[in-house]
Amino acid sequence: MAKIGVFICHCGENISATVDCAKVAEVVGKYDGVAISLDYKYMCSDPGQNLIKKAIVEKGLTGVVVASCSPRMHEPTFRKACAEAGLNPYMCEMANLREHCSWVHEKGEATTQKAIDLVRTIVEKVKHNQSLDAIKVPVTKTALVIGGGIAGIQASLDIANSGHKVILIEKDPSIGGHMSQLSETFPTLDCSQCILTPRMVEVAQHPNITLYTYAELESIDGFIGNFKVKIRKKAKSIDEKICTGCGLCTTKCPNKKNPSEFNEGLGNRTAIYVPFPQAVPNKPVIDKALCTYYTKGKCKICEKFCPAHAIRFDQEDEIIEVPVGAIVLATGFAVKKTDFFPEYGYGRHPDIITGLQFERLASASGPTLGEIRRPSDGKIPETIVFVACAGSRDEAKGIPYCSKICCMYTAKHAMLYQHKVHGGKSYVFYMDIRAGGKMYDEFVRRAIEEDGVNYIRGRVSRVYEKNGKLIVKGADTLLGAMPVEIEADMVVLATAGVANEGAEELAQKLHVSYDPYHFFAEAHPKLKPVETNTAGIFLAGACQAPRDIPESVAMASGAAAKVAGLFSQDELTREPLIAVVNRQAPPVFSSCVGCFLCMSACPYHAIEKEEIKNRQGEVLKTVAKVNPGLCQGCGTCVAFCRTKSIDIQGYTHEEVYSEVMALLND
Amino acid sequence: MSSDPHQYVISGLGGEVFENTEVKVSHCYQCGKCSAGCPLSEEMDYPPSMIMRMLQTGNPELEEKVLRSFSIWVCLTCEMCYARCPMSIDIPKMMDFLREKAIEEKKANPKAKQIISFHKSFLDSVKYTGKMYEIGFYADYKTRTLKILDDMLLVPPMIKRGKLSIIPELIKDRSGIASIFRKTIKKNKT
Amino acid sequence: MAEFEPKIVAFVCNWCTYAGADLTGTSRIKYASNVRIVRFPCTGRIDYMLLLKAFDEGADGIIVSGCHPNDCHYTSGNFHARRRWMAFRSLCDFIGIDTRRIKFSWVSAAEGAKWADIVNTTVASVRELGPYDEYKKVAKKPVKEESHG
Amino acid sequence: MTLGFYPGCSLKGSSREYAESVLAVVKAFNIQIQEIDDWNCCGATAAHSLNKELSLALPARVLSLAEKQGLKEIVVPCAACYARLSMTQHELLKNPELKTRIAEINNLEYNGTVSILNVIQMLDRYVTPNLESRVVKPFGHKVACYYGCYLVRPHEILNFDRVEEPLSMDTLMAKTGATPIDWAFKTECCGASLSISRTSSVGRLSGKIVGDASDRGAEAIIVACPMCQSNLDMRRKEINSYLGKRIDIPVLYITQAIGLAIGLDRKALGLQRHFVKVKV
Ligand SMILES: Cc1cc2nc3c(=O)[nH]c(=O)nc-3n(C[C@H](O)[C@H](O)[C@H](O)COP(=O)(O)OP(=O)(O)OC[C@H]3O[C@@H](n4cnc5c(N)ncnc54)[C@H](O)[C@@H]3O)c2cc1C
Ligand SMILES: Cc1cc2nc3c(=O)[nH]c(=O)nc-3n(C[C@H](O)[C@H](O)[C@H](O)COP(=O)(O)OP(=O)(O)OC[C@H]3O[C@@H](n4cnc5c(N)ncnc54)[C@H](O)[C@@H]3O)c2cc1C
Ligand code: SF4
Ligand code: SF4
Ligand code: SF4
Ligand code: SF4
Ligand code: SF4
Ligand code: SF4
Ligand code: SF4
Ligand code: SF4
Repeated sequence: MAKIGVFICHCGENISATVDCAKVAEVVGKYDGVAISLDYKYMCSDPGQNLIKKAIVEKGLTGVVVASCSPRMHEPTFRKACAEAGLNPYMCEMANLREHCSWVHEKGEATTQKAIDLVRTIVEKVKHNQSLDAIKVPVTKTALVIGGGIAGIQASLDIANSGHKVILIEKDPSIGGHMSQLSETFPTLDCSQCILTPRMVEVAQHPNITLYTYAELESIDGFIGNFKVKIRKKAKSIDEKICTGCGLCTTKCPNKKNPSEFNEGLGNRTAIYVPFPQAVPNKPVIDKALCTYYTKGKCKICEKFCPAHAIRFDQEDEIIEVPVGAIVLATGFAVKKTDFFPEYGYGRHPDIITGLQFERLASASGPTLGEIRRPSDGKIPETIVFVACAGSRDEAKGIPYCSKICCMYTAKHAMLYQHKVHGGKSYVFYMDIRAGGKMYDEFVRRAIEEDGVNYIRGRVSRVYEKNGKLIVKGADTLLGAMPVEIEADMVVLATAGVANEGAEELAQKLHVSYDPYHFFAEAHPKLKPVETNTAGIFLAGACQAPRDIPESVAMASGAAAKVAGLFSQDELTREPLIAVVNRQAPPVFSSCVGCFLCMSACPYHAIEKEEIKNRQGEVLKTVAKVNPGLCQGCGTCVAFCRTKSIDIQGYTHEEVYSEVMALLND
Repeated sequence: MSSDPHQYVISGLGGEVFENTEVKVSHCYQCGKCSAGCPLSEEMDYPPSMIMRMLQTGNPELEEKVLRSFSIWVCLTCEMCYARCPMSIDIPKMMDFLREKAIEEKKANPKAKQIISFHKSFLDSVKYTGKMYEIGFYADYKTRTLKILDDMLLVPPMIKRGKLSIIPELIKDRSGIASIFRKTIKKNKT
Repeated sequence: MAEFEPKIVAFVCNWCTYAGADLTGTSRIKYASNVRIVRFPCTGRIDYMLLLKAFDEGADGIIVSGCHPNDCHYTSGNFHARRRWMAFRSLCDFIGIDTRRIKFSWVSAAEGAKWADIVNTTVASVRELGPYDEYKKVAKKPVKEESHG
Repeated sequence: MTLGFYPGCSLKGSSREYAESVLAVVKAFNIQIQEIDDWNCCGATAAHSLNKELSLALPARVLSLAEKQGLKEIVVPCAACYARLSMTQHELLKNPELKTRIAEINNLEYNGTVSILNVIQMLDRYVTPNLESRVVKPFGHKVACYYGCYLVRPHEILNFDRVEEPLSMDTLMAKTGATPIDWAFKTECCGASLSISRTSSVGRLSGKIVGDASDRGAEAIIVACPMCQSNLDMRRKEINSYLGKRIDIPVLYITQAIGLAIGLDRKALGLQRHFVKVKV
């Protein structure tokens, strides 16, 4: 027999001004199963809470209803009080007499009646409530960071410095990401590699970080605190442990004419290569797709010259399985190439390049040692044109968003050009200048005012080559859309920043949502910018949207703080308001018929198949099973189940039906 | 009526453009790519992106200027602007509508007289023969514009090369064609 | 004669509409007292048989309200709710339930005024329709039994 | 199968050599071809400049007649007609109401069963497979393939070749032994529809085209549109005066060039009708 205690709060006068609290207590006190019903001025105050605790102990209450403000305000307060008095906290519920009644209706009979109805409803619900225990799951205190750009590096270091283990995987032979390709960085013009390489080395040497380069995520299982990931370490064809990084192999390899990814095709590399001099780790890999031995069966020159005998042609991909508790996604972005632009010649002209290629030209470690020389003939361009928003903000090309970083790096490029080529003429065609950051607009103004870069507001319609010049056709929209034609020596397109190829598949593998442009989606655009909708998986850097370095680093530290917060607990406690599939005595075992409609409905992939077996191990029945680590308690599955076999704790069928019946019948 | 040139209502002519062509003038963000690529923009009083901007304001005075502009008549509907517009704005379709409207409201730019005469002579030829009968059409155009001498030097060599037929090739179903014209374009007397 | 006071039951989600209705209160916006709110984690949880149950128990009108299409706390629960509502509505039409008595809407946590407005307009329109006595005629008990099973 | 043929007005008048060369090539490759009976003018720029319904009704009549004649495929050598017919087909199939209205105006039903080919598509389908083996006198010249506006735009509807720097004509010409050059004005407008009413514009627009072709060493300009041909050929006086020099690169229809390569008679291809003497 239920013994429910009902506690009506006046909330000063907030409730009692329009609701006759004493009457509510009196009427409700007469209901079946109500052992005590009283009203009080401030239920949430210490004396108020003590009233409840005392009643629990003295009357042996099986349930408590506090009728006061919204449960969104004080539910934790009262549940805690109940627990302190020995009552299961989930046997305590609140009726919302303030926000949903006294504050929104006039004083009168009807309002008091509504209050009575609301309390009665919750009393009926509590009668059907069950004791629940908070769910505890253990936490594996190792984080997986995917992607070794500046975001991944920063996140790894922050997590490692907070005392936790990190596994960092990077698909390329070296970490560093796009930042390692940059020349100088806005808005301060400090050398990119100079500030990045110390961090890269720190990663390699940090005792808490295990670095796997040339490695990718193979598969993932599990849930927050308890993921199991498989990592594919692609064969590098060298034994990293004995390779000394002397680099002899890379100088001897005869297969030299392969466009270097690091130099964005503006230089070549060998088949066995280290992507750039400061690479971490500074050990080569053999590109199997290019190596003559792998493609044609002959060569092995590298093997012959390697003083350490480190070459391993028979090395195979390795799969490593590790448990991790949290994941930081930091796979970065890509930029559109020049072949994306029909109106600029489908990428066929060597002197029409991307911003990233310009970075390589301007970089001291680049193919021209930092001199701005055009790719076709090595001449120093006397006139250079920068085209902003190339492909971005272009619905027709399928990229309606602003790529965010290009206004700034274009100003930087024009500035670098002016610094390096004295007397050179530079033009920037732009639509808007988006320089919303600390010292950003000042930076752009400097390019215009001090370095004499000509900014023209208008979009370039066409670029074509004629007599060794690139004819750039634009219009000056600030002069009545007057046509402008510039004969340039080189054209730099600030091409759109886009999601990586394969980002969608990676997101699906991880059950992380992504936006229409395949950037990973944050859980809330403002309040949860580094979380994903999947608990335990966080985002950092440009994999979420185009981002500059300061933002990528800030996000990375944010994600690291979230991971550290998670790892500060040995066990995770979660509200038990999750779904369960019922169990019954054999031969039925469960009323679940195994249709798995629930499985397809669950947004969190929390429903699994479970085989019920007899002692011989024969499968008697396959039913649905909710993974308590993944279930978020939305209840979608409940509405889908035709046999009513799956139910959600805290909002069970019994509970809600009794609420509805109580509401409408007095 | 407000004379603020920036009053932003897509009613007025911009609204009419939308109803007739589905072109939304508000979608133009004034990048100027159309004007930059338009082969005729140099000859226009307002380049295509300016026409878009004028329609965006919803200002009746500017709308009047659009209808009376020469631009809408020099546009060759070459579709270059449409092909390159990042917002896929079908300017040529809009131009067709504006021309039709300018004629209807008798606002066609005086400088466009020749162009309109050309179109009309062309259509008259089609109306009477079902096809474009070049000599008849030339003659008609010349009398409309009184540009008797222009191009006349081309005629003898054309005849010599067999490029002009003296006798029109008539369509059999002339009444059918006539009826199409009756049901579409109203009799025009320019 | 006193005006007919319809009984309205509102099924709302915890994250958006329930919080929105809280905001109505915090903002002290007044509305008709005919409505009784039942809280769910998500509109995706709402089993439409519950609506029939509510009519069966004497409700004259129902409001179902949750997060706006892309704001669902659980990513897609409200989409499922919407989709099942389409199917359910045709079922209602088929068995003769008056779907004008069911109001489906979106109210976010920030739309306190909208909640008041929805309640008021629903009360007014159901009042116009009158008490839902015919339900008793169309309701076949099996529906009720199954729903409760 | 019989290929339908819609010559359009120009091919019956000022550009009859285009028709002659198309028919000569078609005949040389044994393609069955049949002119659409009692066809009418497509209305060209004039119709859509002045009246939308008229601009749809005229092409729709042509398409209806082709259907009535049982044709499944028609070749439309004039690029402008090709664009008008294709646009009409697109608009009417997209909008059933409009289709009904136009059928009413024309008093002719239209179902949209005829597929419309431009001359290059026709050549690609029926000539290219055997072209190389038929070449007897390779067209050994540097050529500038000029596509103009109407072959490629609007790309969404015509969906033919690449929208900028198309290649199909270049590929075809290479098969005749020619060397297509890379140049900048493949799809710039020549100003055809202002040819008569605003000759000054045409001198400038076409002048840039001919000028660029000449600067890059083209020995012939290859076209697939009578308007382009007339403009670049017959308006050479204005073009030369705009450029301030005399350029005598001939302008050939692609079918004329192919005809020459497979050894057809120059007269049968109508080369004598050109203003700029064809010396290639
Ligand atoms: C031309 C240009 C100039 C710029 N200039 C500046 C500047 O001056 N100042 C500034 O602040 N910002 C600048 N930026 C922006 C800057 O490059 C980015 O902010 C920064 O690189 C983002 O870092 P990230 O780590 O998020 O991504 P990335 O640098 O893209 O790094 C991602 C890493 O993840 C790896 N990866 C990808 N997918 C996988 C996978 N599936 N598995 C494992 N690893 C994977 C990649 O190989 C890469 O190493 C510029 C950008 C460009 C294009
Ligand atoms: C008109 C306007 C509209 C905006 N709209 C949006 C929007 O739509 N979306 C969006 O994302 N952002 C918007 N923002 C920006 C948003 O307001 C800020 O991003 C956000 O408020 C920053 O939060 P904060 O905590 O850093 O600073 P604040 O909100 O300024 O909070 C700082 C707090 O610190 C307290 N404080 C200050 N000094 C001291 C001290 N010495 N000791 C103790 N306490 C102190 C202050 O009293 C204050 O409570 C808008 C801003 C403005 C001005
Ligand atoms: S030569 Fe041998 S030791 Fe030296 S870098 Fe190459 S693989 Fe390593
Ligand atoms: S075996 Fe391959 S990697 Fe080694 S030297 Fe030869 S081509 Fe280069
Ligand atoms: S950041 Fe600037 S250049 Fe880049 S897309 Fe945005 S507005 Fe265009
Ligand atoms: S100061 Fe404010 S309004 Fe001005 S450009 Fe910057 S963000 Fe925009
Ligand atoms: S719980 Fe229900 S929906 Fe899920 S498989 Fe079992 S019967 Fe089907
Ligand atoms: S309650 Fe929601 S999250 Fe949990 S199993 Fe059901 S559908 Fe999935
Ligand atoms: S190209 Fe398009 S968006 Fe740009 S100005 Fe022209 S019409 Fe407007
Ligand atoms: S269609 Fe008209 S406005 Fe557009 S580019 Fe051609 S001539 Fe210019």
